[in-house]
Amino acid sequence: VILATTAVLAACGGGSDDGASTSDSSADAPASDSKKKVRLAYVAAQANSVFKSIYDGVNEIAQKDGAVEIDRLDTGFDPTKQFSVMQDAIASGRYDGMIVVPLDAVGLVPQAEAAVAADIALVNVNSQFGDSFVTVDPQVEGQVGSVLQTIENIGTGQGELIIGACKDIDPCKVGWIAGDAKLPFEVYERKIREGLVAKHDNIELVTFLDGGAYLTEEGYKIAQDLLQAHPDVNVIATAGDQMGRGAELALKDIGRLDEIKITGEGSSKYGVKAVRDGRWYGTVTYAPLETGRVAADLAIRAARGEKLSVGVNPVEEAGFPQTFNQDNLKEFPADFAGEWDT
Amino acid sequence: MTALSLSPKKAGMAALRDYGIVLSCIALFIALCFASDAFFTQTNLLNILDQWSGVGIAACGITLVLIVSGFDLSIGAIFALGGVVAAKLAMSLGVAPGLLAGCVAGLAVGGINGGLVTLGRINPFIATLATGTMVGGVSLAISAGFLVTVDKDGFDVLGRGQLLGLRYSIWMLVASLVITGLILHRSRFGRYIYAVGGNPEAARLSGIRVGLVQGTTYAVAGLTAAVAGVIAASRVSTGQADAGGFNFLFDVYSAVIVGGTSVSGGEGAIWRTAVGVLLLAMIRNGFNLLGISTVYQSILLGAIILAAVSLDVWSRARTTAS
Amino acid sequence: MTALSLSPKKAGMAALRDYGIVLSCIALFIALCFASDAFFTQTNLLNILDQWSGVGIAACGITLVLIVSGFDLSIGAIFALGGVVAAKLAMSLGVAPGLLAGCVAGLAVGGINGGLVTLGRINPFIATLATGTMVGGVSLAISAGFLVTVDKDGFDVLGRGQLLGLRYSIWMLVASLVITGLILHRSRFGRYIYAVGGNPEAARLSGIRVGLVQGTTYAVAGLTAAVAGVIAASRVSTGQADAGGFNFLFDVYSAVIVGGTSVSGGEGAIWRTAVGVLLLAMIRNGFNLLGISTVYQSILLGAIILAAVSLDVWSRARTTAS
Amino acid sequence: MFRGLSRSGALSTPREDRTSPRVELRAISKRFHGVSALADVSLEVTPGSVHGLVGENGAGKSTLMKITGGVIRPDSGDLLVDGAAVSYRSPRDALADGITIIAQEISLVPARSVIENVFLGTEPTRGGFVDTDKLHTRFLALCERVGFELDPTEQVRLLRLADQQKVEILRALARDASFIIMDEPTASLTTDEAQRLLATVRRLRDGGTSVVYVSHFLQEVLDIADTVTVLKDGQLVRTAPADGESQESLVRAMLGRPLASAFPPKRPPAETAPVVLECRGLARGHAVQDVSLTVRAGEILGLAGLIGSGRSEVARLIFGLDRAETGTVSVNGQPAHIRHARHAMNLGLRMVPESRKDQGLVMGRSSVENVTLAYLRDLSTGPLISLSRERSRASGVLSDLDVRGETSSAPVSTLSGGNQQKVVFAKALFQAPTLLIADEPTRGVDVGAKESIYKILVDLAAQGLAIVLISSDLEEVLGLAHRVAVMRNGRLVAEFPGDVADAEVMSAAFGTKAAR
Ligand SMILES: Nc1ncnc2c1ncn2[C@@H]1O[C@H](COP(=O)(O)OP(=O)(O)OP(=O)(O)O)[C@@H](O)[C@H]1O
Ligand SMILES: Nc1ncnc2c1ncn2[C@@H]1O[C@H](COP(=O)(O)OP(=O)(O)OP(=O)(O)O)[C@@H](O)[C@H]1O
Ligand SMILES: [Mg+2]
Ligand SMILES: [Mg+2]
Repeated sequence: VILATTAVLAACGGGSDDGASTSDSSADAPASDSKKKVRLAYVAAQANSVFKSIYDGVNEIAQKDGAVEIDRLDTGFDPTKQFSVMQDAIASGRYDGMIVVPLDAVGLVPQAEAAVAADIALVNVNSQFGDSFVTVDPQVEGQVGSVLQTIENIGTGQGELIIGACKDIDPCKVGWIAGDAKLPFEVYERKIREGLVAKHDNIELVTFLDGGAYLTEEGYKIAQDLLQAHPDVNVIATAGDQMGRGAELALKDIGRLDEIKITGEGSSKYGVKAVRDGRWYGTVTYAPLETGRVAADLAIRAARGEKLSVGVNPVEEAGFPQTFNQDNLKEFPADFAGEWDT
Repeated sequence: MTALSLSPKKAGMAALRDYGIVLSCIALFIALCFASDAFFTQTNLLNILDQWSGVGIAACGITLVLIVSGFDLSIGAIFALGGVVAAKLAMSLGVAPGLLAGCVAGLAVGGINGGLVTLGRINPFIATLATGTMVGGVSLAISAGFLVTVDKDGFDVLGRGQLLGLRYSIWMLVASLVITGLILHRSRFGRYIYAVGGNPEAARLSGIRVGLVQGTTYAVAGLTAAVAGVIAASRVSTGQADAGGFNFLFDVYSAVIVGGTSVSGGEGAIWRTAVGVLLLAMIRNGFNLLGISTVYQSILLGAIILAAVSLDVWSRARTTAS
Repeated sequence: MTALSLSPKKAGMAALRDYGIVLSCIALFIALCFASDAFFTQTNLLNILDQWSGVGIAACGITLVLIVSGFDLSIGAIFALGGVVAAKLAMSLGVAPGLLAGCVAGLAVGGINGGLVTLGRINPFIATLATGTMVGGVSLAISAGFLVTVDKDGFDVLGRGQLLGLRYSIWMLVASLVITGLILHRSRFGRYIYAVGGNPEAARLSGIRVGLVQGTTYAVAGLTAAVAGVIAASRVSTGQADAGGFNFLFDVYSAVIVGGTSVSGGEGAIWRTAVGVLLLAMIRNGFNLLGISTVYQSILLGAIILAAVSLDVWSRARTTAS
Repeated sequence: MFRGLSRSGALSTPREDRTSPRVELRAISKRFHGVSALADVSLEVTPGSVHGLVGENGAGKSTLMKITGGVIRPDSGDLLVDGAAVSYRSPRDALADGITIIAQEISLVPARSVIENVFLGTEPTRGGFVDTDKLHTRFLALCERVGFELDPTEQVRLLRLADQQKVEILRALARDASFIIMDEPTASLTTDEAQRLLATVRRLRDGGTSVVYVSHFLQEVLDIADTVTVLKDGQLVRTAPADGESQESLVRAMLGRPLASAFPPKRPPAETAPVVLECRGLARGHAVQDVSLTVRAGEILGLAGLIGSGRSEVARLIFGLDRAETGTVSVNGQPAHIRHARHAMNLGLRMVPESRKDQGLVMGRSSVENVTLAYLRDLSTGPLISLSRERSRASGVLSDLDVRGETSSAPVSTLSGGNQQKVVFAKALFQAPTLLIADEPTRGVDVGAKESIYKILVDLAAQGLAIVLISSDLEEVLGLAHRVAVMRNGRLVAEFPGDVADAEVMSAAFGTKAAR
């Protein structure tokens, strides 16, 4: 794995300094002459802008390569549909590689295995195939790559933001707005987040509200109720920049935007700007573009015969810290503006 | 149902019959007053109305559809369409035309639904399932990136602005309730809706244009759903292809049916829908104010709905018997 | 509906009447054979059946519920419950008892639904909406929101094992269709279902236990939904509280209704449900094989459903009218 | 006077009308599933006249009238209104020409009030809203005119069949139509109400309205009609002036044969015959108060009374459809606690309910399935039904009652009204019961079929079946019953031997004279 990873690092040339190096490296990659045509399937929910940015990353590499075609297969947010989409895509025999955003960690494992068996270069992005939420490495035998932040990374990020936001506030009352607390990964993240926070006795988690649904609209409504029930909160922490934005609206309504700190997740364009403008404390960093680039690069090279099995954390890959907040702005490139729309 | 066409004696009886769900509502209200200090505050109550204005507005339209014994699965998609169209056109044509266009889009889809169900004689479930799916695709196509952010000022007035201390959204909700209420309980068209829903054959024999009546209710439902979507989009200055959807659909129907409007048609009332919306709104608000855990939320929600409705059923039974 | 109870001449007529949806199905099949080489391959066809076995099995139960003019919104939640219970108990009690328990859990919830609707006289929409919500909470409670992974070998046989070259899931699907088909079209109970759905009062006067008949159909629906959930859990050796849900609910009802079983009760047939499932399955499969873009997918999906059903409506009209 | 007994109705003279026909039907044909319901039927209705239409069940009367009223469309033939050819797409079009129809099968909006149903589609409005005050005044005026009494605010579904039929009639009259089709309007009315309706019809005619009057009560038709048309098997037999016709001539034209004497001879049971049913002090609300009665094997007990007197309610109590507040029922000497129709049926009780549409039949299913519905246990091997056995046994019973136009696997909804009634009867007689409660068993049934049903009842009684016969047709009660019990306002007010004079029964029913 070490070797492979370095190969990737080489391949994506530290990622953040654009894709130029990427294309070079894949150009003078061993089998450069064999510019075999490659057809990739990008299997994800289309109505989601994080997944769209990932696609943009994939597309960027494909364009540079020239000999790569991509089909976007939509799965909605329906795991069963994704199951059949994958199965059918495999059966169709059209694809050399497949980049998937799994909607169901374990439910899709059979299809992941089927893809491998049909020797399709399979890369999972954003979330994993398999029941371990703590490793970046591919969990399905023979899988080419896995590009994601583990729930450990995310949960830690969420925790650090809360801790940072509460720094020298005592007691610091925190209200949490979940996206959908029924989703397994949120459940796991919560464990990690609250584990971290528990170590700081100035912090008090006063309420945990579900139903943000990753929509600004819903986040707004929940924030309204949260502020009614707990007018004395110091921090509103959210599982997504969409809800963060909703919370901001709710605070604006009652003119308390400057009293109460907001944290989000995803380093969206809006979120990053809000942090830079000082309206939010921070947001957990995502790197969807980098995710797409790395995934595409792995899939393409594997499709052209390289033997790979790589796990990559795109945020590290891009050289970003785990969170983007008031206290670490400088550690990010000046032009870092977030990659997706809320 | 309509207390209006009843003699004093009957009105008394009806009142008693309809006691149930209102009672449940009041009971819950009192319970929440004690459970949380934050509940019975002006802000909170206004918040609730604001939050549920969209569901309430669409519920008015769906009430008509259900009474005429139709069904509309496309309102979730129409909700999204309304927002996306409004946002998109607000950017190109300007705010007012944009908002208007959003509503018109919904009206149009509703009209198509009506046409398919009446002229096409296609089962409403399928017809609206199909149009819903198609509309979803259209919203995606329009919004391309699935998110349309509007930076024109004035666009968010509808969703966030106030008039006499009340949000426009709330005024719209009140307006929808009053208008559909008058239509349903006072106008000829309302009577035709009940007649067509209760016994289409009888309606036809009485010279009522059954198809026209049904079709119109679908159009109204489409309009109300779109209005709800436009308000939502305006509130966050964003049109979004995945707004609304199942959850919206579910909230709307839950509200209407919990209120006591029958799915089998011919029976129902707007005030029932209003009560239904309030009931659900209070439950959810209560959960958030009390910060009840997800697990208990679902179990409690179910239990409360059952309790509320049983009371309704029970009181109705008591009055229709003897 | 039931071709089984028709005299030869009538059977011909019925065949003609029911031509429509079958024709649509065949047309689509042929179209797909030409459109994609991958379609008409053993693997792909078996894949389709495997993918849709869950929906198909639950659809059998829902067909009964609709014919008795009921409705069940809780099957999505029951699907999840079945999986979670099966997984949880498989770990503690062992594989076989686990799987069995999963199914029993569904049967139980279905029974409760039946009780609420018949004894409690609560509108089926609300009753099952409520139980669905509560069941969702229960599944969450059981699994604490985490995945319930089963490492006992043998657990995944049901979902992945084969018999005579066919997945068990497919065998289960066939079994459900045959059994419910026999019940509905050949057994006393089936007749009672049609009678109760068509005219409860007349059924009652004929000495039929109306409530019992209705209640039983809900129990069956609960069972079938749970079986589907258990198969799904077994396929991936994991129970998940967030499985099933709206999407499952939607697929099941789409299939049944597209098949041509009326939501207003008293009409319908199992073979119709089978055709409905096949139709949806082939459409989705076709999209995936041809890699059609989302926007066009949703629009096409809607269009095809409309076309298929219109043909059905049209051919039925042609035969009933003179 | 009670229906059926010859009426001294105002002698109707056909007025010399030279005016062109108000409505003319030319060579109308209609087929259902290839089965011919009407073949080349032509008909003229002159303004200001009453046109009688008679024929066997399934003769095509309703179909012809539905075509005239725009409810269904003919396959061929022309419909001329005031000399102009029209083709109606819906009743709405017909209404526009002043043509309205009282359908044979009552179709009202159950959950709405009487007044809403009556004025449905013709509501007066003020400022866009329905003018409820004007509605009330109009309603009262209308009831005044026709002589019906109805609570305008009552929900229609809470009304008894008879009252629902009144609402139907009022709805048609409320439209001030110039051409009214009445398809068996009095099928479930008692005589005095029927009389009031007939009076109204005469008034309408004299006011220049044309009325087509479809009925199986031939005397009624002869009384009211100026012209009578006879249909048989979808074909026109003849159209002739009413005063040239007699019941006998009409019957012969309808059946193609003369009718034997209406009622078979009575064969009262032996004094020693065992008591099959005994009720003591049955009571339920106002509907039924302290009703006690006994029926012996082989006895036909007639239950007479005005509409709403509680007869059906008594039947429902005995059959376990409603729970009696007090009172006991014993069957064959054994006290029986009947809580469900199933219990009643296990004890050998059967019932022909009052309303075939609401209580009798599952309209969407075949007549065979309807007939066997309650007996599937005996027709199945294991859980599965033996279809061949079912079909043969059911067809047997159906043909005994010669259900005409019977395509035994088509939905019963496609049978003619009378044939539907026969199917209900077949359902009750499928297995020889020990007690039969027949509530309005011959409603909407043609004379020929009535004859056969009477014969069946008498034969069954002769074989030792106990029968409770509820009927608003007193002639029927007197003609068949061995004993006649009379109900008034939920109480059993009198009991007479079978040969009682109708006047006595009437006065008991009306309470004009203390009975007994
Ligand atoms: N909708 C229908 N579908 C199929 N057949 C029908 C339909 N309506 C009527 N028929 C058939 O047409 C024939 C005439 O029916 P119609 O109701 O006109 O008889 P009718 O003279 O009114 O009899 P009744 O005196 O019993 O009312 C019958 O054989 C009946 O079965
Ligand atoms: N469905 C009902 N709802 C309310 N009251 C009813 C109902 N049916 C009957 N009643 C009441 O019970 C009393 C008896 O009605 P019932 O129908 O038994 O009389 P009946 O002699 O059978 O009249 P009909 O000849 O109309 O059947 C009536 O006074 C009526 O008010
Ligand atoms: Mg008739
Ligand atoms: Mg009666």
